[in-house]
Amino acid sequence: MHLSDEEKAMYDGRDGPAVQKAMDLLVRYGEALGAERLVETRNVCATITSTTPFQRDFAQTRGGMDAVFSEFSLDSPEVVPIPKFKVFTSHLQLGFDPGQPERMGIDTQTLQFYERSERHAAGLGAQIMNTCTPYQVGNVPTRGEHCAWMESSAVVYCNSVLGARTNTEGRESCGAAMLTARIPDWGYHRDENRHATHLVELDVEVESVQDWGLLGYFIGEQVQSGVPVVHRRGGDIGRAPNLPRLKHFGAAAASSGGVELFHLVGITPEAPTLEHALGGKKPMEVLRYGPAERRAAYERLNTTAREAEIQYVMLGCPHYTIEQIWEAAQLLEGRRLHADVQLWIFTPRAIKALADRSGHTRIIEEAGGVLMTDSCSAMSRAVPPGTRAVALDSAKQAHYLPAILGVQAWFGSTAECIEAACTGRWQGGLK
Amino acid sequence: MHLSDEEKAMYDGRDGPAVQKAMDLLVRYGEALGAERLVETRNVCATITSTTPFQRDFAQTRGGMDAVFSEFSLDSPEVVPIPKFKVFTSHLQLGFDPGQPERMGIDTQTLQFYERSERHAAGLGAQIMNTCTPYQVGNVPTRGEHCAWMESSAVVYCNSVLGARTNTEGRESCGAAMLTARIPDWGYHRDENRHATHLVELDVEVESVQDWGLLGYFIGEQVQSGVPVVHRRGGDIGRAPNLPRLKHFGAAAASSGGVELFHLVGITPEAPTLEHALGGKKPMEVLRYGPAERRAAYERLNTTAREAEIQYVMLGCPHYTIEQIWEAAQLLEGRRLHADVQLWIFTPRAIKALADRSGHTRIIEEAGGVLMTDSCSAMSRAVPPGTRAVALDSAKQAHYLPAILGVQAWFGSTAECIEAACTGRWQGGLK
Amino acid sequence: MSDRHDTAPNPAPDLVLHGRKVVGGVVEAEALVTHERISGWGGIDPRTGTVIEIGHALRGQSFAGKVLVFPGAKGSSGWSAMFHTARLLKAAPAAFLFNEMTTKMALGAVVSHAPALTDFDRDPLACIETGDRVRVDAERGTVEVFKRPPAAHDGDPPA
Amino acid sequence: MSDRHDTAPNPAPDLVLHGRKVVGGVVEAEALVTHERISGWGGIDPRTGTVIEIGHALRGQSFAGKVLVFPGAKGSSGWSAMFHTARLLKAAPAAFLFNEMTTKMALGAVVSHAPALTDFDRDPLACIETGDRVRVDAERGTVEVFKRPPAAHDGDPPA
Ligand code: F3S
Ligand code: F3S
Repeated sequence: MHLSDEEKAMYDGRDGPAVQKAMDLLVRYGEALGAERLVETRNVCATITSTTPFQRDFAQTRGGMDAVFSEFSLDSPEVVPIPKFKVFTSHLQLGFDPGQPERMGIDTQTLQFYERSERHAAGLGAQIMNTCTPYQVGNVPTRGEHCAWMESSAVVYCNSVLGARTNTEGRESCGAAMLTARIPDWGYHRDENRHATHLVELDVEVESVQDWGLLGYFIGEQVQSGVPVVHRRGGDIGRAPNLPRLKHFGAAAASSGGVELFHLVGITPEAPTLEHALGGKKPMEVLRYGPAERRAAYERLNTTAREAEIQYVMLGCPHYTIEQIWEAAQLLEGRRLHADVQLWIFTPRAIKALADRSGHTRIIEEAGGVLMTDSCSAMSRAVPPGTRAVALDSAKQAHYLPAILGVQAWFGSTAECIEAACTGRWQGGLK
Repeated sequence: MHLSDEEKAMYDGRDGPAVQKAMDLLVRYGEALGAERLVETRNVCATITSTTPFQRDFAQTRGGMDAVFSEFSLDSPEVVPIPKFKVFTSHLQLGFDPGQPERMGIDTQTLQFYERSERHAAGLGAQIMNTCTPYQVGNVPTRGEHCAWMESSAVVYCNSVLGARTNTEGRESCGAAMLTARIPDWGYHRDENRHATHLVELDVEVESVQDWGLLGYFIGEQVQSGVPVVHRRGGDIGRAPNLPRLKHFGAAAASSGGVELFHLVGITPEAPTLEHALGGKKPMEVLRYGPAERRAAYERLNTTAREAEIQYVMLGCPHYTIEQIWEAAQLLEGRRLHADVQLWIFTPRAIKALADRSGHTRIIEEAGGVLMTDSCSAMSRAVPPGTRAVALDSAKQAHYLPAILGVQAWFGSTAECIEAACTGRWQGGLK
Repeated sequence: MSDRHDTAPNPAPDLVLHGRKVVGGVVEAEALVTHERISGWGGIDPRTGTVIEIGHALRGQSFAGKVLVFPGAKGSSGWSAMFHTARLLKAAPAAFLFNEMTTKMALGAVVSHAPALTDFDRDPLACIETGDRVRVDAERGTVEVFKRPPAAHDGDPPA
Repeated sequence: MSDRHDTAPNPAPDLVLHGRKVVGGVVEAEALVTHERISGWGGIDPRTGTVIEIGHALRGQSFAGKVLVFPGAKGSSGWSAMFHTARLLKAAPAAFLFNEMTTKMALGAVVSHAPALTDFDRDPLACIETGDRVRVDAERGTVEVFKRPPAAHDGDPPA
C-alpha cells in the first residue's frame, strides 16, 4: 500500500505509539482489503465506550481505560497511552440507556463502568451523541465528505441521502481513524464503486413511513449488498420522501440485505437521472416492485406474529426524530396505555432535551409511555418483563427482535402501534 | 390564482376561521407574487414566540396569545382561535437567551411573557429548537422537499446544500403554512428558477472556515440576489467543504448580498456539472475570485476595526455545531480569558445539552467563557457592557454588528478569536 | 412639501406609469425615493418608519405616510414583520412602488395593507423624485405623478 | 474428527487452492463450511464461537479453532468487534476462507489475527466440506485440502 510522507511519519512513530499502532492497523486492514492507499477523513462515528462485564474486567486487570482502547479500538495487545483524537468523532448508540438502568436491567457496577468509560471517551474528544442517527444531532456530512462511520443504518443514510462517502467501518478501524485522520481508500470512497448495480422499477405509490420501510425491506432482500437505484416508470417517484422516510427505508434495506448505498432517481444527490446513477452501465438485474411485492414484504415482516395481545410497543428505530416524537405525542395526547402494555420510544439524548422543552415528553409520560435514549431493544436485548408480542413501526427492528429475543413482532404504521399500545391488541393490517 | 378543491374548502372555512384567515393571507401573498398556485409543504421554520414589550401589551389589550398569533402570524386583525399546527414546525432563534436574561439585559416581565408565549407555541405544536440552524437539531430537509423557512442563513443552506426548496418566507406566510400545509409555488420552489445566473471562477484554494466565509462575502456583494455557481478552473474545488464551512459560506453570501441558493460544481446536489448548474444557459456574468479578491473581502470585513484592544469575542454565527464547540474548547483548554474580555459562544439548546455531556461547557466556563443559546448579539443587540471592539469568526456577524451597535469588528479565524480572548488584543491577519 | 399639491385638485398629472397590482387600494401622497434597497430588520425603526441603516441614503428619514419608491427589499426574513409592526404603529408607507419582486417585498407589502405596484412600463426610479405628489391606483395599475415645481426641488434638500 | 488427520503427516493433499492473502500466517485445522453468510453482532456468541442466528445452517455449532469456509460477512458493523472478542476469549476461527470481500470481513479477519484468504482459483465452497483437514498457508496463498474419508463423511452429521 502506498503511504504519503505524512502517513509514513505516523507509521514510523513520529506522533507516539498510539498513532503508530493506529497506522499499523490501517495498513494491515488496507492490505487485507487490497486498498492501494489511504484517504483523509475528518468525520468518524463509532462505538468507543464499554458496557460489558468482559471489558470491565479487562480494564481492571490489563491497565485501565488505555488498555481497553488499545485492545478494542486499536487491536493492540500492548497498552499504549491514548492521546486526544485528531478528528471530529461522534459516539454512536450503546448497549443500554444509562438514564434508565433499572428498566434495562443494568446493575450499578456496569452503569458506573460505563460512566467512567464515557468520561474517558469524552476527555479524548468524543462527542457523546449516543445515537444511531448522528445526522439528526449536528453531524450532517456534506456531499463528497470522506467519513469513517459504523452503524449500518447511519452508513446508508450518509452515503445515499447526503452523498458523503463511507464504508461500514468497525470499532478498530474507527479507533485508528480518530488518531490518524485516515481510512482505507476502498469501496464507497471511490467513484467507480458508487454506481447502481440493480434497477428497481416502482409500480406502486410509496408515500408513508411504513411504505418506505416495506420498499427498503424488499430491496435489501433482493439486492443483498448491491447498489440499488429506484425509478418510477414514466415519471417521478412522487412526493420527495423526508428524513424519517429515508431513514426507515435505508435501515430496512441495510438489515434485510446489506445495502450501504442506494439511489432514488430525481431525489438522491448522485441520481439526477437513471443513466447517471447507473454510470452508463446496464444493471445486473431489473426488479419490479408492485402491490404483490409490497404485500409479500409486509407478510415476511409479520411472519412471527401470532397473538393479537401485545405487551410491548417499541418506537424509535432508527432513533426517532423530533417530528416523529411530535407525531407520536399527538396520537397519544389525552389517552392512556392499556394496563398490560409498555411503550418505549427511543431518540438521541439531545433530541430528548428538545422533546422535553417542546412538551412531548410530558404527553408521552402522562399516557404511560417513556422516552428513552442512547440505545434500543435490539441493542440492549431489553424488553419489558413478560413480553411475548411486540408492536413495531420499524422494519429493521421487526427483522432483528424476533431473531434476537424470540418474541413475536407485529410490523405496522406508527398509528397502529399507538392504537395497540392503548388497546392492548394488534388491529393493524396492510392498507 | 388556481386553488385545488382542498384549498378551496380551507379558504371557504371548512376548517374554521384560523385556517380560513391563513388561506386568505396565502391568496393575497400568492397574488402579490404573481404565483399561479400553491404548493404543499410539510416543513415550516419560523419565529412564532414574542419577545417585545409591544407584543406583550398587544396580548394584554387585544385578547391574549390568540390575538398575537392572529395579528403577527396571520395578518388578521380579527382575533381567531388558533388550532394545532397541521405541519411539522420548528421554532427559529429569538431576541435573547432565556437562560441568560441578566447577561442579555432582559427584565423579568419580558422573560415571563416569552415563557408564556413559548408554552403557547409548543402547545400548538412548535418544536422549540430556537436556532438559526434547524438542520443541526434534527430538521434536515431532503432533496426536493418543499419547505417554508425564514432566516436567510437557514434558507440558503436548505436550498443549496440540502437541495430542498424554499423561498425566504416571513412570519406571516409561515404562520399560514403551519395551519394549511401550503405556500405559494413561486421562486425557488420551481425548477426554472434554480439555475445559476452568475459564474464564479476560483483561482485560489478555499479550505478553512474563514476562507469559505470570505468567499461567501465576496460572492454576495457581487451577485446580490443572483444564483452563483462556483467552479474551479481545470478541476475540483478541492476537499469537500463540511457543514461548518458551508454554513459560514452561505450565511456570508446571504448577508453581503441576498443569496438564497448557490451551487458548487461537484459538491452541491444540483451541480453535478457546471452545465447542469447553469441549466444549459450562459451566465449573466463571470467573476473571478483570486488572492486579490480574497484580500479585498477581508479588508471590507475589517473596515470598522481600529483598536487592537478588544472587550468581547462572539462565536457561533450561525449557531456553532458541536464540532466547532469542540474545536473552541480545545483552543481554550487550560487557558484563562483576559480579565477585560468576555467570550460568548452561541449554539442551539439541544447542542448545548450535548456539549455539557461531552465536557466542552466545563472547559469553556473554566476559561471564563459562556455557552449561550437561542439567540446571538446581532439578534439581541446585546454585548457585554463597555464593548468597543469585538472579535468575530463570522462574516455575517461582522457585517451586522458594527451597523447595528456601532462597535468595531475584527474578523478572523476561530483560533485568532480565542487568542484575542485570552490576550485582550487582536493579533490576527490574513494568511 | 409644496402647497400647490395640498390645496388644489390636479387636473392632469405630469406623467402616468402603468404597473402590475401587488396589493390593491388607492392612495395619494408624497413620494420618498431611494435608489437603494431597504432592509427591514436592522434597517428601519418600525415605531417611526425611519430608516436607520448606517450609510443608507435615507438614513434618518421616515417613510411613514409616504409613497415609498425604491428598488426593493433586502436583508433578513424579518422584513414583513418590521413593516407589519410599522403598520400597527401607524408608521408604514402609504404605498410601495418597486422594481424587484421578492418574497420579502411581496409579503411586506401585503401585511402593510398598503397599495403596491411593480413591473412598470417606465422605471419609477428614473421619473419620480422625492417630494413629487403621487396618486397610486393599484386596482387600475396606474401611478399619476404630479411633479414638484423644479425651482423648489432644485433648491431643497430631498426631504 | 478423523484420527487419520491427527496422527500422520499428510504426504500429498487431495487438492490445492490458490488465493490472495488477506491476513498472513500458517495453520492447519479442520474445516467448518457453510454456504450462508455469517452475522457478527446478533449472529455469534463470542464466548464460545457458536453461531446463534435463528435459522442459520450452522446454528449451535462452534467455529472455534476451525478453518471457517463461508461466503462472507453480513449484518451490523459490530462484526469485527464480535470476532475480536472471540479471539480474546480463544474462540475465534483458526483461519478464514471466504469469497466476498467487504470491510466487515477484512477488518474482522485482521483483528482475529487468523490467517485469511480470498479470491480463489476454485470456489472453496464447492470443494471443501465440513470435517476436511485444511492447511492454510496465507503467505504462499495456498490452501491444501485433505478430504475426510467419504464413508465417514457420508454417514456423519456435519460435525
Ligand atoms: S441502535 Fe438504532 S437503528 Fe435501530 S436497532 Fe437500535 S434503534
Ligand atoms: S441568529 Fe444566527 S445566523 Fe448569526 S446573526 Fe444570529 S447567530
